[in-house]
Amino acid sequence: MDINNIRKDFPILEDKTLVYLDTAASSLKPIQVIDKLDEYYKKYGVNVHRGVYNLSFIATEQYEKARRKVASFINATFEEIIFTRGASSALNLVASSYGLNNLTKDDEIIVTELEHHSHVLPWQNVSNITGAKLVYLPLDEEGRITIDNFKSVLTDKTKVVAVTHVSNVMGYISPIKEIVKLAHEKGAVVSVDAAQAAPHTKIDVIDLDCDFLAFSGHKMLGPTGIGVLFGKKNLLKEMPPIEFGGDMNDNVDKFDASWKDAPYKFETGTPPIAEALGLGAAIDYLENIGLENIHKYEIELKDYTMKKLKEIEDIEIYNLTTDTGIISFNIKGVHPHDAITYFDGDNICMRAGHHCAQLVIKWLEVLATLRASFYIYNTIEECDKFVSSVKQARDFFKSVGF
Amino acid sequence: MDINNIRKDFPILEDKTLVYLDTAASSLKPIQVIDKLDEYYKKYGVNVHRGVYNLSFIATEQYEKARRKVASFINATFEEIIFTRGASSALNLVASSYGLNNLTKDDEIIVTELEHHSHVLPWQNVSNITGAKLVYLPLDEEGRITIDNFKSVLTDKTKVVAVTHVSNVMGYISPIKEIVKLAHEKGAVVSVDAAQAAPHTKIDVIDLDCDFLAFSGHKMLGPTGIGVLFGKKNLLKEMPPIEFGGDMNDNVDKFDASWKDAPYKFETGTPPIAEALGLGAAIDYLENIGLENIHKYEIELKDYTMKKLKEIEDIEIYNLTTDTGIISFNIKGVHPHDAITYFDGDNICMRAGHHCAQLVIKWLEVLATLRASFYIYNTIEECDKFVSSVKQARDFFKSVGF
Amino acid sequence: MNNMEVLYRQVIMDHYKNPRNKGLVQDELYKTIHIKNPTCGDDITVQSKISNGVVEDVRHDGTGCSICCSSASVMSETLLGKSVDDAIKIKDAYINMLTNKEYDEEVELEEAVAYTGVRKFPARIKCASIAWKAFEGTLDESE
Amino acid sequence: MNNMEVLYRQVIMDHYKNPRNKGLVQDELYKTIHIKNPTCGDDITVQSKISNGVVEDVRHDGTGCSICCSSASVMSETLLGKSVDDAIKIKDAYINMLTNKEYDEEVELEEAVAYTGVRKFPARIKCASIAWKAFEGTLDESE
Ligand SMILES: Cc1ncc(COP(=O)(O)O)c(C=O)c1O
Ligand SMILES: Cc1ncc(COP(=O)(O)O)c(C=O)c1O
Repeated sequence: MDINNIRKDFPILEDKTLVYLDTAASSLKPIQVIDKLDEYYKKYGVNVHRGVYNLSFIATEQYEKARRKVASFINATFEEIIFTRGASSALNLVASSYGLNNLTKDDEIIVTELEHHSHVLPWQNVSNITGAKLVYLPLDEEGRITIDNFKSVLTDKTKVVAVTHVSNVMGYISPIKEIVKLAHEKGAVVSVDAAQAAPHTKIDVIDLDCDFLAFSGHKMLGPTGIGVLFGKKNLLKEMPPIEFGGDMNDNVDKFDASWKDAPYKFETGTPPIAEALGLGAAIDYLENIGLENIHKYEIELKDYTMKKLKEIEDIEIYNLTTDTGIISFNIKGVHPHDAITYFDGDNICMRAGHHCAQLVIKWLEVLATLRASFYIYNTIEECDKFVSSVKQARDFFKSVGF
Repeated sequence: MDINNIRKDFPILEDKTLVYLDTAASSLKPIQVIDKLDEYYKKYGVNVHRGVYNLSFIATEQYEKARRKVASFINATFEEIIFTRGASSALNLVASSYGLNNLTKDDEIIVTELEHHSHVLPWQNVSNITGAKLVYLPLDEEGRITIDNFKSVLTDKTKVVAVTHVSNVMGYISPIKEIVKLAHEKGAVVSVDAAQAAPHTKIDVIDLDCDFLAFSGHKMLGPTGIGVLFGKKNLLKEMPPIEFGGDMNDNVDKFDASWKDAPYKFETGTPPIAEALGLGAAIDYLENIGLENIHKYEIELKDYTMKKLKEIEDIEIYNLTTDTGIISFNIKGVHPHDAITYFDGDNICMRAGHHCAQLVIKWLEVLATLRASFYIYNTIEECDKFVSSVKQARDFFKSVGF
Repeated sequence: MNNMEVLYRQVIMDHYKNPRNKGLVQDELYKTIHIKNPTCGDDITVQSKISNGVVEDVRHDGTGCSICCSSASVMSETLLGKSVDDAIKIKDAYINMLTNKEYDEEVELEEAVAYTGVRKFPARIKCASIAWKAFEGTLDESE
Repeated sequence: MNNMEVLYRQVIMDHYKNPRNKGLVQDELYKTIHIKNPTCGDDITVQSKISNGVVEDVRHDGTGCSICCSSASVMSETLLGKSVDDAIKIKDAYINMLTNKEYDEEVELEEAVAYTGVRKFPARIKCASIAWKAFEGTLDESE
C-alpha cells in the first residue's frame, strides 16, 4: 500500500497544501472513478433496459455488472442489491416499505442514540404512523452499544432493530453479528446503517446475517447520487414498492398493474446509471487495496494522532477508544465553528456541527463537535500538521480572549 | 445554430456512423456537462451544507447556484425547486406527499392514457389507498387530449389532474394552460409531467400556473441521477416530507423532530451534488442555443422525415400530426424488436417497445412501436439515412418471409 | 453493410411462420412456466410433460419477436422425446453457445444450431434464450 | 500563514464575551423572530420594539459561534434609537458590505464595521448576518 501512489490518483490532492480530514462526510474521488463516469458519458451514455440496440445493451451490461460488483463486495446476491439515491434513501425504503407494512401498535422498534438522523427519523415516522413503540438502547458510559444493554431492551415485542454499523460521530463499531443473532431469536429483523462501515471494513452480509444494510457511494470513493440497499431476498419479495412507474412494472392496465421482482420492483424510472458504474469502479479500487489494509492504515493514522492530541491541554476528546479513523473533539471554550475557520485557514478540512446525529451530540451534552476522519489518502505528515494546527488554534483563541 | 459545431460538443458523436434517434429515452451529453462533473470531482468534490470550510462552501454555492438556474429556467423561485433522483421520483413525491394526504374516497383523480407509467402508477396507488376514483380523460381519435374531453370528466369531485406535457409516444403537446385554468376553477391541483417538454420547449410555470411539474436531467443533456420537482410554495409548505433523515430536519429529539422549510424538507441525505451541477451546465447549454430554436429545428427534421416516411409503403405511422420530434411507427408485419436490430446494424439507435406507456400502446391496439426522436445534434443527412434504412429494412424482412 | 441474413435463417423464419407444438394444454401432468420481458414485450409460456425421465411433450404459447417465438418452436421440436438428461445437456450447450461460453460441441443441437448467428447480436440473445429458460423452469418445478 | 486576526477583532470578542441587550422580554409591543441554522447549530432570536418610526429597543438571545453571537449584540447597539428608515439603511449597507455587493459607504456602520474582515471568510458570512436577518424579519412582522 503505497500512499504516495494512492495520493496521485486523487486529482484534488494536486493542491499539496490540502489536508482533507472530512472523509466521514464525503470521501475524495480517485481518477479511476471519474474516468469511469467520463467513459459512460463519452462512449455509451444512453439509457438502460429500454433499448435493444447495441449501445443501450452495453450500458445495461455495465449497469448490471456494477450491481454484481456491489453484490460480491458484501457477499450478497444480485437480486438483493437495490440502487438508490443514497444511504438515506435506502434506509427510508426499509422503513416505508417494511416498517409501515409490518408493524402495529403492539410492536417495538429498537433504535440507538448513535444513529444518524437518516436511521432514526424514518423509524420515528413509522412509530408515529403505526403506533409501534420506539425503544432506545441505553448506551454505556463511553457511548457504546453493548450486548448486555441490547438484551435489556430486546423483548418479544421487538419487531425491528435499527442500528448503525459504525457511528459517524464516535467511530465505534457495533457488535452487529451478535445483535442480529439475538434479534432473530425474537423474530425481529435488523436494519444496519453501514454508511460509515462500507468504506472502511469488509462487510459480509451472510456472516452478519443482517436483514437490511445500506450505504452510500460518495463516502467510499464513488460518485454522489447513488446508494445501495441490501435486503434479504425473501423479505424483499414480500415488500411492496414505494415508488411506482417506468421499469418497475410488469403489466399495466388502467386500474391495475403488477410489478417485476426485486430489485427492479424498487427501482422506478431511469436509474443512476453513470453513478452505478462509478460505484463499481470505486469498489474495484477499494478491493485492489484491500479493505483490511485500509482499516489497518486508518487505525495507524488515528492512533498516531490520538496520542499527540491527548497531550495537548484544553482539548476535549469525546471518543478516546474509537475503533475507526474518526476523532470527535473540541477546544475548550471555543465554539467548533470558530475553530473550524482556523483549521480552514491552514487548509485543513474538517467538519464542525452535530454531524446529522443530534441525539448523540445531546447525549454528549455538548453543542457541537469538531470531527477529524482519516482515510487512505492521508499521511502521517498530515497528522502532524493537524496536531500542530490544533495547538496553534488553541493558542490563538486564548490570545484573543476566548 | 450551427449543427456542426453543436455535434462537436458531443464526444459520443466522434463515431461518425452513429445516428442517435433515441433522445426521448435519454439524450446524449455535451462535453460542457461532462467537464462540469469532472470539475466538481477534481476540484471541490466534497459534501455540501455540512462543512463550514472553504471547499465545502464552494460546493454548496455551486449546488445552490444550480438550483437557481433550474428555477429561472422554468420561471420558478428558488424554494420551489426540489432536486430528486429523476422525473419518476419527483412525480411519486407529489402522489405520496400531496396525494396520500389530501385525497379521500369521495374525490376524483383525472389521468390520461397518454401518461408515462411514472405518472399513472403513483396515482393508481393513491387511488388504491385512499379510495379516490381514477378517471380517464377520453382521448380523441388521434389520441390527443382535448379541452372538450377534459371538460367532460372534470367535476366538483376532481381534486387532482395528472397530465403529461408532451407524450413520449405520440409527441403531442397537451393544452396545459387551459387545463390548469379549468382545474383551478374546480379547486383541483394539476401535476404536469414535463420530462419530454423541458428539453424541447420553454416552460414558464407562472404562465402555465400549474401546481407541480417534474422533469429529468438525463433527457435534457444533463447527467443521470437527477430530476426536478417544481411545486408551488404554498402547497409545498403544507406537504409532509416522505423521506426522513439528515439535512431535512431542524431539531431532533428522541421521539420528536421538526423539519426545515421546502425545498430542504424534501431532500434528505447527501444530495446528487455533481448531478445538480451537471444539470446546471446543461441548462446553460440549452439556453445558449435557445429553446425556441431547438424546437424549431426538431420540427424541421421531423417534418422532413415524416414526409419521406409517409411515402414508403407498408409503414404504419401512429402520430402523423405529432407536435414535436417524436415519430412512432411500425413496419407492417414486422415485430418492432426484429426491426430495431436491422436499424442497429446500420448504427441507427432507436427504441422499440411500449416506451413505459402501455396504456397508449393498448389504446393504439398494437403490441409495441418503433420510436424515432430527433434533437439538436441530428442532421438532415441522418434523416435521409434513417429513411433509407427503413426502406431497406422493409425490403429485407419481406425477402426473408415476414 | 447490414448482415441480417446471419440472424434470420430460413429455419428460424420457418418456425416463426409455422410454429410447431404451439398452444397450451390443461393437464396436471404438465408443468407450466410463464416468462415475460416487460420491457420488450416478449411473453412466453412453456409447458413440459416428463414421465419416466423422458420429455414426453413440450408446448408453448405467447407473443414476441421472431427470434423469441421461433426459438420456442425449435426448442419444442428439439427436446421432444429426449431423455431429461439429454434435454438438459442440449439446453446447457445451447445457452452456453449463445452466450459465447465454452460448451460441449459434441452435443447435437439439431435445428437449434440455426441460432449461432444470434451471438453476433448481443441485444437479441435474451430473445433466443427466454423459451429455453422457461423450459428449464418447468424441470425445476417437476423436481 | 493564518490571518485569523482579521476576523476576531477586539470589538467582536468584547461583544462575544459581554453581550449587550441580551435576554428576551415578554411584551406584546415587541416583534420576535427566531432563526436557526440547523446544520451549524446557530440559533438566534431577535426582538424589536418599534414606535413612532423609531427602534426603541432591540433584544436578542441564542447560541452559536462568536461571530454569530457577537453580531447580534453589535447589531442591537448599532440600531437602538435609530429611525426605522436609518436602521434599514444600516442593515442593507451591512449585508451588502458582507456579501461584497455595492453599498452606500456614507452609511455609518458604527461598531458593525468590525465585520468587514468576515468577507475574507465566505463560509462565515452567514454567521455574521443571521441576527441582522432576524431583525429584518421583525420589521416585516411590524408592518
Ligand atoms: C413522459 C415521461 N415521463 C416520465 C419519464 C420518466 O423519467 P425518468 O425515467 O428519468 O424518471 C419519462 C422517461 O422515460 C417520460 O418520457
Ligand atoms: C452513519 C451514517 N448514516 C447515514 C448517512 C447518510 O448518508 P447519505 O447522506 O449519503 O444519504 C451518513 C452520512 O452522512 C452516515 O454517516
